[in-house]
Amino acid sequence: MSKSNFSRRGVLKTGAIAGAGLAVPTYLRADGHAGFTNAPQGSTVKIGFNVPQTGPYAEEGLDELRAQELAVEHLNGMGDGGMMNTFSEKNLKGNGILGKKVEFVTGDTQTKSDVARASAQSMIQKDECIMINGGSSSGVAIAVQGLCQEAGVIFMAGLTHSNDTTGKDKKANGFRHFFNGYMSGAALGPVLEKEYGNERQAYHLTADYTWGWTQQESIAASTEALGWNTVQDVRTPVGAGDFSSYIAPILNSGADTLILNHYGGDMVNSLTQAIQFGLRDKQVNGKDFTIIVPLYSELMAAGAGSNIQGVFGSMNWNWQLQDEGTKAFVKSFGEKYGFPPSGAAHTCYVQTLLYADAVERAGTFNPCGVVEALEDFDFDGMGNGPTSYRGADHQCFKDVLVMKGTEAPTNQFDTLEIVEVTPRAQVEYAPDHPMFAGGDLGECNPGA
Amino acid sequence: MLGLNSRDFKLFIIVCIMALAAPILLNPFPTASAMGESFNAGYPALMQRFVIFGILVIGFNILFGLTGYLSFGHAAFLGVGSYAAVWMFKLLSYNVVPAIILSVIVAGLFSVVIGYVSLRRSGIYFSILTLAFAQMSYQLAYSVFTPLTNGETGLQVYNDDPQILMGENSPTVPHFFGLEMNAQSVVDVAGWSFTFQNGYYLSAVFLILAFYLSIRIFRSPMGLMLRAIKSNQTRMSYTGINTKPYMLAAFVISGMYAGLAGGLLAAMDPLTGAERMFWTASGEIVVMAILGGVGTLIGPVLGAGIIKYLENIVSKINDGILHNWFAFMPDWLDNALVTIIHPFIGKGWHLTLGLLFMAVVIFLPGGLVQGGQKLGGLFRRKKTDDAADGAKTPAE
Amino acid sequence: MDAFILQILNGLDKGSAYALIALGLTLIFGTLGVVNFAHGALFMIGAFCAVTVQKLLGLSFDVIDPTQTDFLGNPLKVAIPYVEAWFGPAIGGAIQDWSVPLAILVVIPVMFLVGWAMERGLIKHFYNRPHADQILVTFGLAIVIGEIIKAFFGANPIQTPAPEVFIGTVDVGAWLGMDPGSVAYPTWRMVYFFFSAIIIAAVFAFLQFTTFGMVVRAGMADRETVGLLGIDIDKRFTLMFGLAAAVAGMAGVMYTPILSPHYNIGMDFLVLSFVVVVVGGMGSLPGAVLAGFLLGILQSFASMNEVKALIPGIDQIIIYLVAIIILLTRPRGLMGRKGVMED
Amino acid sequence: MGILEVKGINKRFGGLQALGDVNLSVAENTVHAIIGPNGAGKSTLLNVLVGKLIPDSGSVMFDGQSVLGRAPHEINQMGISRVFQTPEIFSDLTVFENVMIPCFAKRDGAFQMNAIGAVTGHGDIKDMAEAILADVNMLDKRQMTASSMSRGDKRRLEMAMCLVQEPRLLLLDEPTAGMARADTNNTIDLLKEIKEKRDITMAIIEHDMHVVFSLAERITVLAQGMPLVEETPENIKGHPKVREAYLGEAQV
Repeated sequence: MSKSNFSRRGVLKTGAIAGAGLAVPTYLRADGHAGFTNAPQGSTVKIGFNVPQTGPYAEEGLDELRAQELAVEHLNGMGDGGMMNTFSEKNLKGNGILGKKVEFVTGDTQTKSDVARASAQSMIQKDECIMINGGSSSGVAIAVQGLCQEAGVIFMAGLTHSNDTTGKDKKANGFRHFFNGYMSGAALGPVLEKEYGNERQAYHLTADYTWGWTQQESIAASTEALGWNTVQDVRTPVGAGDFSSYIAPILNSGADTLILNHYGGDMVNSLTQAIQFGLRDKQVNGKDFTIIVPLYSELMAAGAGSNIQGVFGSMNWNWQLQDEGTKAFVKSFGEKYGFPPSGAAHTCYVQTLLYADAVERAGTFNPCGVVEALEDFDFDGMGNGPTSYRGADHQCFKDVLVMKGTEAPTNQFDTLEIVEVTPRAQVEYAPDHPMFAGGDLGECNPGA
Repeated sequence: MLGLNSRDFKLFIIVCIMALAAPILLNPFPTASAMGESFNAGYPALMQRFVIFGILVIGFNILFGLTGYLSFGHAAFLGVGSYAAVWMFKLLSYNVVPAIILSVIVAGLFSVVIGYVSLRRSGIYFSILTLAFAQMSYQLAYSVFTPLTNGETGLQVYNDDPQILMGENSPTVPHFFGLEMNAQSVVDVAGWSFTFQNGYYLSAVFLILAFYLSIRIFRSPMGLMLRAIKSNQTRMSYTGINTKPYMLAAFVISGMYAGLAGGLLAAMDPLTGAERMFWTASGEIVVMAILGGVGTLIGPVLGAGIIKYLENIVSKINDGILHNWFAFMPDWLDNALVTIIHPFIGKGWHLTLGLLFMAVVIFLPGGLVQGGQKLGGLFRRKKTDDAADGAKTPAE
Repeated sequence: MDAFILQILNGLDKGSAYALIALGLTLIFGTLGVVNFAHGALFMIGAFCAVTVQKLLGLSFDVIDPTQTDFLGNPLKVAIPYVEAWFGPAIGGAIQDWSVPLAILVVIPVMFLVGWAMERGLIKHFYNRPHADQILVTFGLAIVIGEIIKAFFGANPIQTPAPEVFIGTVDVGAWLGMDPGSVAYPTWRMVYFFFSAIIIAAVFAFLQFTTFGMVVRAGMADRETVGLLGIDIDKRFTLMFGLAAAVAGMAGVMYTPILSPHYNIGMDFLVLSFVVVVVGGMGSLPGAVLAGFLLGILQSFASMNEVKALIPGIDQIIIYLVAIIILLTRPRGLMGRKGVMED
Repeated sequence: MGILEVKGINKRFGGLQALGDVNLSVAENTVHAIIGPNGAGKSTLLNVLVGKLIPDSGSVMFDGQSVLGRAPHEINQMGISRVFQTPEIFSDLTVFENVMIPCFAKRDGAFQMNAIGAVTGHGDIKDMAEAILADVNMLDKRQMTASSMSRGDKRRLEMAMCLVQEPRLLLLDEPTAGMARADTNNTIDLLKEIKEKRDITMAIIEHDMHVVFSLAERITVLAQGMPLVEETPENIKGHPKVREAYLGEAQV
């Protein structure tokens, strides 16, 4: 029996003979034809949007989905074109990708690695997708990234903030536009120093899994560099709900700063509860007690309500930025859906355009061509200022936003304000930085 | 035939045909048609899940169906099986044979320990004990045991793993003595295209073996003993039978089935995460068993198939696809239909699932097998005398 | 010492949440013999009653303010809640501020109705079915309820703050004669604890001192005999279901300021509350309360750094570990009766 | 020396003395009845004999071996079978399956891993089961589900399940409780027939004096947990102590 890995069905249509219920099977090797998995046939190309639609990050996933649908509209020449007009590359003409109309399929990751992989497999095997985009957790991103590497399709990660995604778990077929824990730490450092000085006693509450650990490590490193002391790092179970028994010990620990390495619902709950315990009304070591949430998202901010007022954190991007790219994106997203896009939505939108552009520049859908086109690619006009995709680890380097909860919100979207745009140079690191070491990008895999 | 009576043999042959011809049977619609794009399930990843979860639930049914002991922590065995298999890939090579063997053994040992402790209690107390063990395994695997499980990221094979048996030319994907799991042949017939994948067929062979073994167990003296335990434990002990070893044997066999399923999952896709052991995963197994028909032979396979179908197919249908289907209708009707169906598809697939559970439990207490029998009964009413012969063989 | 007291307070607080849910679950199980996996969903419906009240009180009309612009550069629509327009900003604001306590008034009739409908429409048909069927059908119902809530309110947690006066802490340390400020505990959590204690006491008093309660207790002990006495036990049991639903709902409302509600909150509580019920002993009301507080306090202590340093990860598994130990040493939980749910 | 020797059994439940210094000797191949008013401790004694309860003190010897501390199934394997007040059978199984299980227990002992070969493949078991069903005239009902039978048939089935193991001692816990007179007489006949056909010792706990006097060769009367008298049926009738114990209880 001849065999082929993830072979392409479309190319095999040649010698099919339908007999009386039984056909003479025709085996063909796919390799000789397209040379890579799911090479688009005919006039369309299909991409897969794999986002959480149920489970704790469902809202974020749905926002990603909205942005991705918008991106597809823009690529196909509908709508106002959004960021395609401000993008520094001008290869995208609104006629799809390489002249092929873009179609998409959607899947539900449930924020579970197994399910996400099943969904991605279905996109690759059944729907013949050439690229998978999206996701809202590092565990899922790493799981799907590994799968795409094996299958030979491109993975454009959505919201994933763990250092590991482009650190020890990096893969040649995977790309991350989103920033990471290290960058959050590096960006927050100077602002925290300016606001809170050099002598702080920091108490960390950390979600007890890999993302939490890498972020905690990054933030501790950058705050300790300022002269802060890490009093304690307490790991909390994911989805604990009630964090009171972790918060109570902080009161008399001598700490004057609480750093919450939590995300999503955990962060909403732990922050709310910390404030209920009166932490922010306290004075310790002659300083006002303060709380920091290193990774922010709009949805978390909305969930935490007034509790985030004055709390510092960092973001990959925010709709309040005033550059042309941001304005164009916010306009087309806002007009279509009636509210501003979230950071997760932005990343997924940009990733879709970046992929399309890379294909145009490479002149092929072959993943290896795309990888080559994206590696060390510099671009601008996508809302983050001058940005580049580093070839060594497939991490995007760009400015990072330091945010603060708005003290006096004027409307329901006015939850966070931009405190500082930390320049890219400040958050860069070497690919073999200890926090990212141990991985192996490997070779790009075109599959079939 | 094969030590089975004729009814069982027929059923076994049906399962064999279903398993071996699944790539064709599950692709009833032309590939490019709207129906095919939405409803065809004959792609390897999903078919693998059908049969692997089928194995898992067949094993679960040996415990729950025969003895009535409801384990609410069965996913833990699936999880440890997967971890064991991936560790074999990391330490030895990508050959699936040692991986599957070890996963069955490890899950077996694990179930000996959990079973020994949990079986000291019965009823809901037993269920809660198994649940507690599984939840502890999950929580620890997610956090404290990260060096062993790689935590949230999931255990996977890295290029710098020892893989001591890995030769120069060994495949870098799971394989059966060189036969790569993800290698496949595609056959195109007119508008249809059928994918035959090695990995699927390996799983299917295991399903057939697992199914065969489960028939033999059901029909064996041990199966009889287990059903007797379910029926009346008191009489059992006053008949001079020690129920504990029988229960433990059933528990361990069932745990090993789960381990096999876990090993196969890892063999098909060499990554495993802690959430495989979460209580909802255990709950899903229970639901599959009850949906299909507890204590029946074929029910578990049906139940597993339906849940996985919903999870993978219904969750992917979105409004765009709906509009596509109804494109031939007038716009207002199209929109109205899409509005009605919208809550039940895509992100709403859980709603469909919940309603389906309720409907089955309310109307078909014996699961889908009972539904099938009722339906069959309608057609076969004339041949009542025929049925008298076999009707007394319980647990079809 | 102060850390110790704080953890005891935390444990009592957590425990009162567990106990309240477990109480309702046991009430249903004890009276109707039904294992209700949708009980967590009842808790969630209660929590979303608070959200709904908050949203209703926040219902607003838009006034276009040309001096400001929204995020797209259009004139800003300022939303003015009707209550503020009707009663003036001060009173209107206060009403909105008190939306969680106000929701208690709404939740009782609503939950009675929900409980009644659930019992009459679904549970009634499952009295004589195996427990596995009851579990599955109520589990299915829980999923359906969760999905409906998600369709209306989304998956994101929704902030439902307590009234302004309850924000902040009370100085428990000063009460105990310690240094002021050494043990400060959030006011709302104290409120929650006392609220739970009152509800638990009320349920027990109701069962102990009213004729209705006596009949129900007798029915819990021996349903057939009570039925033979010509008492329509079914009607009373339906009411008990409503009562259990109301207890779960009130627990849900009052918990919202502590835990922002989301559609899956019921499932999060479900497994835990089942462990609590079983550890307490199936069908035993005092057992459920006792186990709730016991597990709450143990969990709080297990979360202390000193304990975690000794046994890493103990806070993640303590509940289950304790459950295993108790079930192995006391076959029917702390206060369970023989023969209940053992087959 | 009887086949069953009970010496000095004491059992307290909390403050209640359920059994106080009970001595009992059951001779081989006899029918021995244990009677007594409600609450006399008959059931407690029976539960001690089958290993369900452990007495606070005393000894129970069966054929020279102690049964105390053994699990019920071990005691059964020693040769003691028990018939319950309400027949304990496997209601979900067929009659034939019901009797096959004790056949397996007889042949294979307390546990035998027989997970592969079909039940129907064990010819000897099948023969054994058929023989006993023929014995109790139930061969025609072999395919019926046990739960669908009449109470009398259930009793007969339970008896058959016990007898197939060829126990040396059969304990009967009120075998005619709740039965109509006709059924009771049938049961008496069945027991008599069993007694005639094989070497078996029976210990019967019974309320119904008609049954007791139809069957028993020796009778022990228990009252308030203590053995009052042990006598032959003839001597029990009109025994003053027994009258006293039963005053207002039942017609002796």
